[in-house]
Amino acid sequence: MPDTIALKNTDTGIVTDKTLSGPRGPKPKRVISPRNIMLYGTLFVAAAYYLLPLYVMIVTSLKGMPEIRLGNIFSPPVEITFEPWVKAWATACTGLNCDGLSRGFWNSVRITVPSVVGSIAIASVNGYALANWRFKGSELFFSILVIGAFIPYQVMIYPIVIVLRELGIYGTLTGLIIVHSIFGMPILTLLFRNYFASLPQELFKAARIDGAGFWQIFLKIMVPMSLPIFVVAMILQVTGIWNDFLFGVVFTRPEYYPMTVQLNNIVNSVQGVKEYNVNMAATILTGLVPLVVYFVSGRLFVRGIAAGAVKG
Amino acid sequence: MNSSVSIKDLSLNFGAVSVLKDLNLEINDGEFLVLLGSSGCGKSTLLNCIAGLLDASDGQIFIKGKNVTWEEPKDRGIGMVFQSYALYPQMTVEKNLSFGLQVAKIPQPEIDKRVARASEILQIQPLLKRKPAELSGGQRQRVAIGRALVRDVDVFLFDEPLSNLDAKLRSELRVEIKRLHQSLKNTMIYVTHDQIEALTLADRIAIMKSGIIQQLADPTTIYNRPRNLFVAGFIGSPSMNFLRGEITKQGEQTFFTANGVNFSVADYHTPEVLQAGRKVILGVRPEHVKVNENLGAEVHDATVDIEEPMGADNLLWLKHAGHTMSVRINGARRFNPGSAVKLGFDMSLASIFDAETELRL
Amino acid sequence: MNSSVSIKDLSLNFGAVSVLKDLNLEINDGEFLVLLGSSGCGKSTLLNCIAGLLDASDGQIFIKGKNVTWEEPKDRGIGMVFQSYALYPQMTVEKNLSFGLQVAKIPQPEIDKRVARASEILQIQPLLKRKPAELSGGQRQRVAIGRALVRDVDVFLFDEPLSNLDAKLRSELRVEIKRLHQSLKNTMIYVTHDQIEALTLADRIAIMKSGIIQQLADPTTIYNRPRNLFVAGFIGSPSMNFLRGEITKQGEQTFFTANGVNFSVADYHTPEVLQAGRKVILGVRPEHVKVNENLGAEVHDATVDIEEPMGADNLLWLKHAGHTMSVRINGARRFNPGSAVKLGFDMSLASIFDAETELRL
Amino acid sequence: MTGQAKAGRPNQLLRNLNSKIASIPMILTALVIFLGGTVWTVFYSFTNSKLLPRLSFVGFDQYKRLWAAPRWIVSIENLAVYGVLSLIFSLVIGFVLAALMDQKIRFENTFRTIFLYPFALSFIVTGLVWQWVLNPEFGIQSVVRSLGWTSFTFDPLYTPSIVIYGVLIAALWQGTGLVMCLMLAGLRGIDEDIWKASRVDGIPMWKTYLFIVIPMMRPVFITTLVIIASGIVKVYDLVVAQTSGGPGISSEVPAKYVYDYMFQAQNLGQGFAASTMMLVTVAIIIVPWAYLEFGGGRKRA
Amino acid sequence: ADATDLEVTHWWTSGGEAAAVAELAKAFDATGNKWVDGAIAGSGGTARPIMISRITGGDPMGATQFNHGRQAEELVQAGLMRDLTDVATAEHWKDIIRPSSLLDSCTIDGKIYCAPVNIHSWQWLWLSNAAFKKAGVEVPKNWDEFVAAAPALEKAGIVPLAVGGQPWQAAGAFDVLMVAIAGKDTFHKVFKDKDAEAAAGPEIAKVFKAADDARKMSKGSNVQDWNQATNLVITGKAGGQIMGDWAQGEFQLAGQKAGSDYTCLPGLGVNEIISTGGDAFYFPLLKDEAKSKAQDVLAKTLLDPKTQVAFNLKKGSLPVRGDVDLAAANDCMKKGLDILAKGNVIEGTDQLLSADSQKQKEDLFSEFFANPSMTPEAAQKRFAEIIASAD
Ligand SMILES: Nc1ncnc2c1ncn2[C@@H]1O[C@H](COP(=O)(O)OP(=O)(O)OP(=O)(O)O)[C@@H](O)[C@H]1O
Ligand SMILES: Nc1ncnc2c1ncn2[C@@H]1O[C@H](COP(=O)(O)OP(=O)(O)OP(=O)(O)O)[C@@H](O)[C@H]1O
Ligand SMILES: [Mg+2]
Ligand SMILES: [Mg+2]
Repeated sequence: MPDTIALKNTDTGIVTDKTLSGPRGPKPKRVISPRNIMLYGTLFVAAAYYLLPLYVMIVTSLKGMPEIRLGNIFSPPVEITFEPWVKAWATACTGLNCDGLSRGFWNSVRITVPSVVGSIAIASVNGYALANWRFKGSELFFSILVIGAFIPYQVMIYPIVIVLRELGIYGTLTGLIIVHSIFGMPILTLLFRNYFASLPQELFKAARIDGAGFWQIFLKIMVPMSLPIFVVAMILQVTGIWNDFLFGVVFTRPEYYPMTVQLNNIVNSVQGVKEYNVNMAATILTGLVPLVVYFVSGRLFVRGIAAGAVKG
Repeated sequence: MNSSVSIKDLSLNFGAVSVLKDLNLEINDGEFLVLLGSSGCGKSTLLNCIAGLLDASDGQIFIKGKNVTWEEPKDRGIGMVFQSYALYPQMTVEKNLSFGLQVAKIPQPEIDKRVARASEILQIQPLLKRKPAELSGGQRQRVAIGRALVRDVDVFLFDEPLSNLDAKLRSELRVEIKRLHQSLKNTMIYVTHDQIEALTLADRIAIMKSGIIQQLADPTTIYNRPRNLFVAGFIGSPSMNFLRGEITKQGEQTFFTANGVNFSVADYHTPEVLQAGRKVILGVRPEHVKVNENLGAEVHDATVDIEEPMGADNLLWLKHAGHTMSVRINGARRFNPGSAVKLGFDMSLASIFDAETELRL
Repeated sequence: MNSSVSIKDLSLNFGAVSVLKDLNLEINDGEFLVLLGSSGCGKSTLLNCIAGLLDASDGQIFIKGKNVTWEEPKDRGIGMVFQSYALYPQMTVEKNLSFGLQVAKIPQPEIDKRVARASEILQIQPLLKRKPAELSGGQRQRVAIGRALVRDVDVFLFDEPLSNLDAKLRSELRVEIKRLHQSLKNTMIYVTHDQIEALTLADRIAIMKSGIIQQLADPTTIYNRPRNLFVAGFIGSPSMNFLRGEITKQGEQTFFTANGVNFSVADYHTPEVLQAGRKVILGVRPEHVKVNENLGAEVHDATVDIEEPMGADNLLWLKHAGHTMSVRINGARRFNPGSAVKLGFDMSLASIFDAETELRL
Repeated sequence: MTGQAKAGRPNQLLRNLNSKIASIPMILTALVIFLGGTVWTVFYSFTNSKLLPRLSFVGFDQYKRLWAAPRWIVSIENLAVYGVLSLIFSLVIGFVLAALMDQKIRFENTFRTIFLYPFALSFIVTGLVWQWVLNPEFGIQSVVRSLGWTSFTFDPLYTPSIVIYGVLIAALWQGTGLVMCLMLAGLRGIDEDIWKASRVDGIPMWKTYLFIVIPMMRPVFITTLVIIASGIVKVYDLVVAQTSGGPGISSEVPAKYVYDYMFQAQNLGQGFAASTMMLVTVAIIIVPWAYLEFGGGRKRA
Repeated sequence: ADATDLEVTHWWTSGGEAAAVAELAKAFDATGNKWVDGAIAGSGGTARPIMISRITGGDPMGATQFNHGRQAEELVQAGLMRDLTDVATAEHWKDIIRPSSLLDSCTIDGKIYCAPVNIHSWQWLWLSNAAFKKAGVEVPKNWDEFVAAAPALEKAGIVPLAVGGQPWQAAGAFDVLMVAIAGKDTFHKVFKDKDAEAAAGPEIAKVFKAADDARKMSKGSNVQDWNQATNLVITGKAGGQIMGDWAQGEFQLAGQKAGSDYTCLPGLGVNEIISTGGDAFYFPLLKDEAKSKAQDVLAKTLLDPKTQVAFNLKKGSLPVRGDVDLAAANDCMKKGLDILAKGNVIEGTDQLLSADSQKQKEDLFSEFFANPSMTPEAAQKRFAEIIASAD
């Protein structure tokens, strides 16, 4: 083991006899510097803007109607009540059905899970084919797809109604899953294509030399390497599909109506005065699933975005 | 020797860009062929064509006498090692080695045997259970070689396998690859832009420029008898010194004259081709210039511009008759910048090129 | 000479990890100091501390006698050149050079003068209107140097400026940097992990390992008198050959004995410190092993394992008494693998290290 | 020899077959839905289809009527105002937040989550929430008034001239988090050395951002622009939930016009004509961009 | 009979409406079948596209509500709807449905395609007695008095006229003003004969003048839904509201009594004429035999006297058959029944105009009501243009 003390004396030259005066060590940092005040000041103001509506929702959902009518929306509840939550979840009425959001919740799950899985499966395979197995015209189809991302959904409703009718799957869950897959395809395919293109090409070449085919390379090599982008896709689709109202209501029958439709019904079925507290509770309940997904995997989201969206 | 890989009139275009042009190459069985060239000259492209990872625009490729031009990579009997290692990151080393064999549905005992053999040869047995992320660069590259090894193929393709390693590891693995070739005796095609690798590893070197092979020969020939100016300048570090001038005759004697200074070319290995009046370029390697010692008959004056001690060697940059000239001398001999020295040239080891065709005379 | 940069008891921690430990360093005015060490040893960290880009955890930094420990980078009188060039990609070369000056509100005529001077020195006048993307790697690095140049500072800091270039360009730019130093005579601190760069450029080399300077000396000393085993192994390519053994006395004569073979150490430069029984490591550089020629008194038998011809030199890997030994000989001398040869050692240039402290004896 | 090689050349259609098979969903979607649907829409915009599509052509009548309709003009104006402002503000706010987040701050994760969570909510929810917050009777206005400033007026949703800004506030609340994420990813991708170089050069932080970093983030800005722009053209749910296009028609947007005329007014032809105009707008925006990014990009590389 | 599930879609989700639907469901369930409720909230504008998509998409419901009139015309022409002529004949709908124009609206090419369930009239002004008391003025007896009382109301901090933000409310209010002020003939000229000249004429100019008054009086309503606007009247925050008789359900639900708590003025107290729009049920063509049978049962049930009474009492609308006993009806309903009996009826605009023209009209009036800078003259000009191109 080299001897540090010896090193200092023999090798680093003679330390001149300057006294160790003046600044030494780390530059002292004031916690309350103008820079920090600006920085955190701005951040806190921004955070307040983003949190305000959430605060309003939560506070209001915990108040009783009389309190809402009297006080302002920002004042905290004097008397906390969970009645609105119970009502929103279980007893709010739409027409003759008085089971609140609960029915819609399971429908949403039944719609979201297969749609997310289906759309991600299709888009990831597409992205993979576009990044690694280009064929004549593949870029053209892709361009059409990307431009398709700009087309307002309303424009496409009618043609899709016709297509689904011709396929005989209008009003079925399958039909809705297909619709979600179609509209998720442009942006997801773009993400996956960029991500797979950013993976080292040599890996793909190595696998081909090893004799792996299209699907083997995809399933055994590419997919296991792509957690971040799958997380991004998952988050985007879960939020997108869970929050969807238009397709859920246009392309299914009432027994499959998702939670958002129930939410719309509760919010828009005004019985006398608007029951703001119930509406807020219903709103929070509806947004809960995507919110939880965000809180749980937000960090991966940023990483995945960096990997899939920014590298062009 | 019969040819192991044979490439006939191979062309490859990316859209309008022609990367390889009517390339012909015969590689003997068991030969270690190095493709050497600067970045972007088409080395990887050629290798990928041989591997079947790129479709040739025209021409044919034969491996072991079989036309494989349209075969899938896996059916060509080749193994390939990449610069970036290209190990499957989520698989253990063992799985990396056996993946291709499992895909090919080779029975497990056979797979185990091959993996065991490869890992023994490459001494990676202790690493088998690790994942690539847990390996050092050198270990990764060893695993990558192992992956080619287990495929039990006739031809190994290496695409700059050592470029990502630091100098020390690079020289170590270079020796190992050489040793591997000596024991396996497979055909190996090795792409690099590092001339040291090329010179030390190759049986023959193919020097490429813009998709065309400039010279194909063994390392000694390439170093000592470069076919043209490009090859001469490309090989050797520091580069060969080039002096632009012409051949003159003074009485019986033939000289190379540049900037009014005469150099006798009597010792040149083919003095007969040097007609007077011909514009030529004289090339002398730094180690063939003598300083103050063993000067020979002809002596020139020069001053030291810069000295670059490199340990075992010492590199001098001399100013001499308007040129800058690099000279390699023993590391123990030191000169101060600005000091005056005497120069001698070993003309028997020099090269003279036609100034126009740039071909060696 | 008075010191230009002086570092006192510098420590730096990243959280719990201590990267630099009580480091002291005096750099003389006009000196070219190279910080050499393997990846992750703290070279860049040290350079960033000097530049003021990292806050020291403890200790002081003086530049030109002024305590700059708490100064902003721009006020330290330093210019810095980065491995990745760090050119501002959207600005022309000219703008890259002048932007910092404009921000500092230096009058335009002065800016023009400085830019003109820097671009003349670096010969980048024709590039002034281009953007970095339109430049080659070497040109980019030249612009990056220019950006430091225009700042008209006392101390230049280089962080592996040539690592991203290919071998040929690297050796060209190396010479240019050397020339630049010779003409400017500024203090330069240069980080690299390439020993050739260190040996050729440095007035003094500081070899670092894990944040501690192992040896600080001129290149010749470092090469010939490495202070410890680490330095000895780190410098030189291929590495110094190490043999582990002990000192024995047979009558009057002192030997180094390894695997039962005796080597006479009578020629060692300080034979008096070699007490019998001491466990030591003998280090011999490849070029100090003689093969078949100039063998000296003591002759050993060996066989050629591998030959690596490198043009000017030829590298042999020999098997000798259970060791593998690398030997560098003239490129013209060739051996076939397997052939038997005779070896001699030049013990006067060898190094002997204590096996325990690993310090040179 | 060459002939033999040609003979051995396998059928080009079968090459890469798996890839083609795997791309069938994409090809079908691109061709049948996006391309087919578009062509179909444009085609029927020249008919006077009412509740059901029918082939009775009326030339450009639908377009004439469209451009004579005050509501359509208002929609276009709104989209322009909303689009330009939301592009500018999203980019500015997103970038500023990202730049702040990039200062090695404490609680980065918390702040990021706070800025990003609205993105998890649907436009319907966003619209409702902001409708409440901006409601003059019990929202911000009433709160400020109750604090003593009785003349304070802030009721964008009930003032036709500024209602679109009320929508904008909600849209920014929902979308800037994502922009911030994209920008943050872009900032993190900037070479550390650039920052060091600019510090050594003594360039102040804001100048470094403005003159060096932002120009370097071109690809990120383009990605972001595409994402924001595609959202802008489609804006519908938010308006429906927040204002229903009101007061009057002052916050109408084209997508809502399309929907309302196709389904409520049962005038498919009119809806299709409006759709077609939207598609044309999209094309005008996107085609030059795509050309610059992809067409020009090949040559650049 | 076997129990058959029949899905019925409608947009009756407000309190009174939902209670009324429950009556229909109860009656249908009593026949041994099952009413599967498919309520879609958010008025016809939201619900209708969904219903139409499902019918055209090949996944039709068992029955669906439309406003009777021309909304389903094309669906019928496309052969997607079920012909109810047999049921109608068996049940003698021709004889019992009153006014007969209701059944005419269901008749296309001589076949009957829908079952009307109620009569809704638009022409009502609902006034809050409490609000006027607070303002210290008499409860007005007609529109002019109401306009005159507006300043007093405003002074008391009461919005004189509640108008919700939904476009159809503004358009409907205008139609009401037109009947009241310009009279039945002008109304017919404009909407039935699509006489653009009349629409641009002085009679209609008077109507626009009145609409301008209404606009001024409605400032500060700041509500979206019609029943929120009604609620303003119920709670005395607004003086009055022009709204159809369905508003009655809200008053009832709030426990208010006609006459003492609120006052209703049919025809705005000026011109006692009411329109006879309303709701009807349509039955998409189904492949399933059992369901088709259940459709017939439902159609029959809807017009059953008992159902009619129960339903319309809750809904606040008038029954479509003249032969039922509405002893339980309140003051306002009785006023309506009176007018109906006198035959002072007109057709609703839904029956006269296409949805397209209606929508254009809605766009115009919602803009007019929201935008004070739009002059009545300019609005009338655009109104005339719409009428000129209307179908
Ligand atoms: N997919 C491609 N499309 C278009 N041009 C390409 C493509 N791949 C390579 N090229 C071009 O072909 C030429 C040869 O590339 P190649 O990769 O074979 O060079 P190389 O000799 O391997 O260089 P390096 O030493 O940098 O690896 C280059 O000029 C490159 O720009
Ligand atoms: N920001 C940081 N946070 C934590 N550890 C760091 C940070 N930067 C560097 N390190 C650690 O400090 C040590 C020294 O890093 P440094 O960059 O100085 O090495 P180096 O000698 O320049 O290596 P290289 O040759 O690879 O550039 C490394 O072990 C590295 O992991
Ligand atoms: Mg290559
Ligand atoms: Mg470093």
